[in-house]
Amino acid sequence: MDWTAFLLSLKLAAWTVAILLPLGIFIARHLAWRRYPGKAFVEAALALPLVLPPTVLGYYLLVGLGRASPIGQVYENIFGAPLVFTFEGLLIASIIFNLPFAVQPMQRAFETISQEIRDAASCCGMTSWRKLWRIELPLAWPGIMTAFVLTFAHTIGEFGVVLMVGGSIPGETRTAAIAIYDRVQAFDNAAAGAMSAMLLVISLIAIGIANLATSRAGARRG
Amino acid sequence: MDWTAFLLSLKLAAWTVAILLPLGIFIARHLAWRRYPGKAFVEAALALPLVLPPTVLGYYLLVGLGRASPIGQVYENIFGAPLVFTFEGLLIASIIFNLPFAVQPMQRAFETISQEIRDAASCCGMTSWRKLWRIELPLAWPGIMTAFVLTFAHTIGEFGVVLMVGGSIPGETRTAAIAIYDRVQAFDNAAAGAMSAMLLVISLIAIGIANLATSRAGARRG
Amino acid sequence: MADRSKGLDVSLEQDAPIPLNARLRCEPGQVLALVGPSGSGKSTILSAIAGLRNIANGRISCNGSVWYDSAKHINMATRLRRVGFVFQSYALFPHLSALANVMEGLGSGYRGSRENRARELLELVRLGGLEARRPSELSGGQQQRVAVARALARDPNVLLLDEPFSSVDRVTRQRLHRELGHLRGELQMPIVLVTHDLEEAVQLGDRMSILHRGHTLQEGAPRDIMARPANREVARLVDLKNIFQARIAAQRPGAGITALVWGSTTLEAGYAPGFAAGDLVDWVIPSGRVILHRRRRPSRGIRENPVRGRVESMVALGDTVTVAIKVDSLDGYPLFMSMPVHAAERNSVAPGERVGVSLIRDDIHIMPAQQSETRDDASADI
Amino acid sequence: MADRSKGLDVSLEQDAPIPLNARLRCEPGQVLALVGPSGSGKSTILSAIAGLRNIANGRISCNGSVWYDSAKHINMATRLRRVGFVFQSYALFPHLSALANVMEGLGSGYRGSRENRARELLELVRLGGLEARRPSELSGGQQQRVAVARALARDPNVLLLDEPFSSVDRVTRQRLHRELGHLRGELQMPIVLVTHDLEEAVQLGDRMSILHRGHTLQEGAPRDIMARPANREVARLVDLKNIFQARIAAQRPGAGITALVWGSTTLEAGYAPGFAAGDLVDWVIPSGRVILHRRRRPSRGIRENPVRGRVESMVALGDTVTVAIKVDSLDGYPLFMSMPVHAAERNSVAPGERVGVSLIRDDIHIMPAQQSETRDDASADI
Repeated sequence: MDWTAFLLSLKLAAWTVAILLPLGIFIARHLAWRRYPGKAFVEAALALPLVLPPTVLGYYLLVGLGRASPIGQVYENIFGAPLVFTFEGLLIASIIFNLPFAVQPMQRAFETISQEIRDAASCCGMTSWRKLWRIELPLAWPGIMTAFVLTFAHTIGEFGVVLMVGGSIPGETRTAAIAIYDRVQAFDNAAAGAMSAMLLVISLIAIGIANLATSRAGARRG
Repeated sequence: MDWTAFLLSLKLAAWTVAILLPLGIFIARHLAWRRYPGKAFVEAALALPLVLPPTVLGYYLLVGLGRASPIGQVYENIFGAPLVFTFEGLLIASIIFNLPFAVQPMQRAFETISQEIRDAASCCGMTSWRKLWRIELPLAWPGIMTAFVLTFAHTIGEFGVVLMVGGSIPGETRTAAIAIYDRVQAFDNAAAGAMSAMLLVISLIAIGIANLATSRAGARRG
Repeated sequence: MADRSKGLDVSLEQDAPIPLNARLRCEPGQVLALVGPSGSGKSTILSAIAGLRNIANGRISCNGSVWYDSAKHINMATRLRRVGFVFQSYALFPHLSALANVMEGLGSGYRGSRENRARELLELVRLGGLEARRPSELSGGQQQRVAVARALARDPNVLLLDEPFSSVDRVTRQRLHRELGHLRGELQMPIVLVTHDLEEAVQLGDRMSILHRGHTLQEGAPRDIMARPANREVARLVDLKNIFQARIAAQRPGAGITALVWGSTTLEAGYAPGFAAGDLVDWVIPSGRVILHRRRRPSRGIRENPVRGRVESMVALGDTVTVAIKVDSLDGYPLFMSMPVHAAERNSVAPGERVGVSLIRDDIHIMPAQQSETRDDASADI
Repeated sequence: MADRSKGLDVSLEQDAPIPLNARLRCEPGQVLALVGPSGSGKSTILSAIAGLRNIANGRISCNGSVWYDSAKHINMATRLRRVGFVFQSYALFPHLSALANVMEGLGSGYRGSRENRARELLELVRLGGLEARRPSELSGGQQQRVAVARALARDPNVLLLDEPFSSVDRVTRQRLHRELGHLRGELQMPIVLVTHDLEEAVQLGDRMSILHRGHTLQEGAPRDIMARPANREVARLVDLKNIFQARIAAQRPGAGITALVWGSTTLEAGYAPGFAAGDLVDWVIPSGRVILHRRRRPSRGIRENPVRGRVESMVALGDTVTVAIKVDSLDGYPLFMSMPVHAAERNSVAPGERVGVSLIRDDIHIMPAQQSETRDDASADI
């Protein structure tokens, strides 16, 4: 059992969720309630990581963040170290490929909050900020919860992109999902089995929480 | 550019879609319109491949279909060859991990066909079969189209599961997504770039078709 | 007596999920209006007749053929029952043209003859020229006509209409009411109309069945039910305003009179058998049968049940004004009287004025007293 | 004249997305009913008053303060306008109790005093005891009351009601109508009520504004509008049945009479200035002002505009019967007369019978002729 890899996965998932959730709420509200030309295009771009092969996404991130790229050079000039094959590079990749997993459930949730409810909140004299905390977030809670667990579970499990962008550097970029592959390649089925079981349990818990949130929401609306 | 890998990806995607689409329609209609205890459990099980890390899914498929497993042994006794590290094994894995991508959009689409519409079809004297062809499939068409392109795109791009279950045997199990990884590992960025561009285009087309289908459906209902 | 083998016979009973205890009969060519508040089980009954939903216990037969019999485990499939069903939302197939929608109702026969018949049906509902339009390109009223044409395409044994006028505006609704009136003359089948709108039921129904919480409370000719409701609950459902309690003072069958004590007044009503002096009863009178005593000259009705009081409020609606009168001898609910606006003006009826009215004897209808569940409902909902 | 600085003044104009050309005024303590078919822009106007939606050109002011002025680029935020808005769907916050819903309307002040005030308001709408319930645990009528209490919690400058009675059944609706009647006596603010239900508007509105396709067609007291509609379109919208065309025969201002040629009959109407002999006009008469000639004895009205015809059909509803009369001298639409059921019975009015009626002179209302767009509408929808 590779505890270092497992803890690294948890750390990556925690950071991804911490950054992606507020960002996702902002984008999801925007997509749920605004109409403008080109919105379909934005939605399609957001959905791209869902259908793009992980190795393709990984390849472009490698090229886009690599030492030869403008972003990679700026980063290296400031921090004195390259972005790819580091935890920071992995985090950026993780945020990008998780965007649709975070945004889509929240967008669906915000879409269920009717215009009339939001108008009623305005007529109650609420500021945008109070509306967000008192009305929108509580009502979108099931979707936010689903986004949270999906993002968390998906980050822990992502394999292709992580392998491409991060390589498999122990303690830095070798996550649990990659460690499983390594162990299988090394015919260490016992270790691979233990880690697979661990991740399976996490996935089951994630699905359980997501379903619970959804069915609670259904019951309240019922 | 590894044309063999690319053609293999297309072949895998075509077979997956051909088997999964009818199966998915059956499951999706069932989930959309029936209520029974334990339905939430079935839905959760179906969604599992969405959150399960590809390497974990791959590991369990490897164990479940491997030469030591009952399924693997039965298969080897009948066909004289093992199931894992073959195209057939890959196909089974592909169908399993694509189930949610095929079922969920179709389920959403069938859910939009109201009970009254289906009752009206019964009152028109239609048999179940005629109802399916004349009413249900035409009305669920956008969702079926979305399921089709998502499954196709996802099969072409899948990396982790394929690598675990299929290995990377040229002409048999080395798909385009895996070939990209191989090329990057071999520092053959030109080949990796060309294949990435190819898969990117396929993904964009897939998203375009899915969006078109969805917006057409919206317009018709508008 | 009508031929019992013709027409529709329904009896349904169950406890859950929706409690039901309903019995209906509808002759060919007759419109039976099923009336009740929402949640009273009207649509459930219609679905059961069509075979779209099964009820625990019951029997449904039409034109001598048994469609459903829980005791004998008979349950004919919907498509074999040949029912014409017009759904509340019309439930047109959104991807098909008006013509194709009607053609689906004609089954799977030879295409050319189906198309001709569908065109005829669309002509019948006056939609000629709009055959190629999709449902989304038709107005609400037009969609409803397509739904009717599609239902008739089945050459149905029974026509079921589930609140078919509820989704159109009032002007269109009146036009569609007239259309249905014309159409039904040509249809020799039982027609069951579900509605929560009493006016509609009275206007369109040959018979009316009052449903409440799944129970048939009363069935009969609409005007009969409105003049002689079975109990306080029916009276309330048919929107009678004057529902009061009283005690039987005396029974005088010889004179054709039942005397009532109402507050401190004694009223004479048409003889109502089955009650004894001292019984507590409910009684009603339509607000149109409370007749104003004219100021200047005595009128024919003045000697019947004179009551005096003060005008509490007046609500004019169209040409009719409804006057609420606080009766002198009575605490509590006012007595309502409706009259033409010009008559109220001519007789200077105005809020605060004192008036005398007569309650027409034969229009006082006496019912067994019902401990008013109604009142509890009301306060629960308030 | 009312103080112009008090009350609500609205004028709105735009071409797209929804064409609007509306002008409203509502005094404090007054109920202005905005009536029109669906799609006439009623709800849009309400949203504009609340500041939830912006209209291209217009001005909205309330109690002397300008809320919106497109010319001066003034647009006060919704939360600063202090409007009480009762939405059609009530729009209660589903995750909060009735009490918490009302408290949200009270702003973000000290919790204890807000809670006390919210309890008072729930008492006011008679929901004491149900404070802890979620909206989903309340009936439709109760939800509506919570919405009213929440709207009043703002201590609003104006109360906006968007079809507040459309989602409850008829019995509950009547009860809520009475409640609103009681409540408004205590509210010294302008109240704008949007409804597509004419009866509701007449019953609850002090003034009524008729909207059609975004245009204010007429504004005035409900009974005035119903007796003297501005044109054929308004007449149709307020559900007058007797709308006819005629030609001015002569103007006799001295006698107070305008004579009309209608078919082959000449009618005398109350003097209508502004028309010349020969002009084509539309005219209406309420069906209640068509008076039956009694069989046995002549009545007071008999000399006014006698018309003879044959009863075509009769529709009884409650205590009133509407009789359609095919007029002898006229092709086309029948003349409608409404009368109490007992009067029809007493005078043996029945389908096929010949009757004589009088059209009360002063109730004939003459309007400029309108090339009936209406008729085209109708055929398009049929």
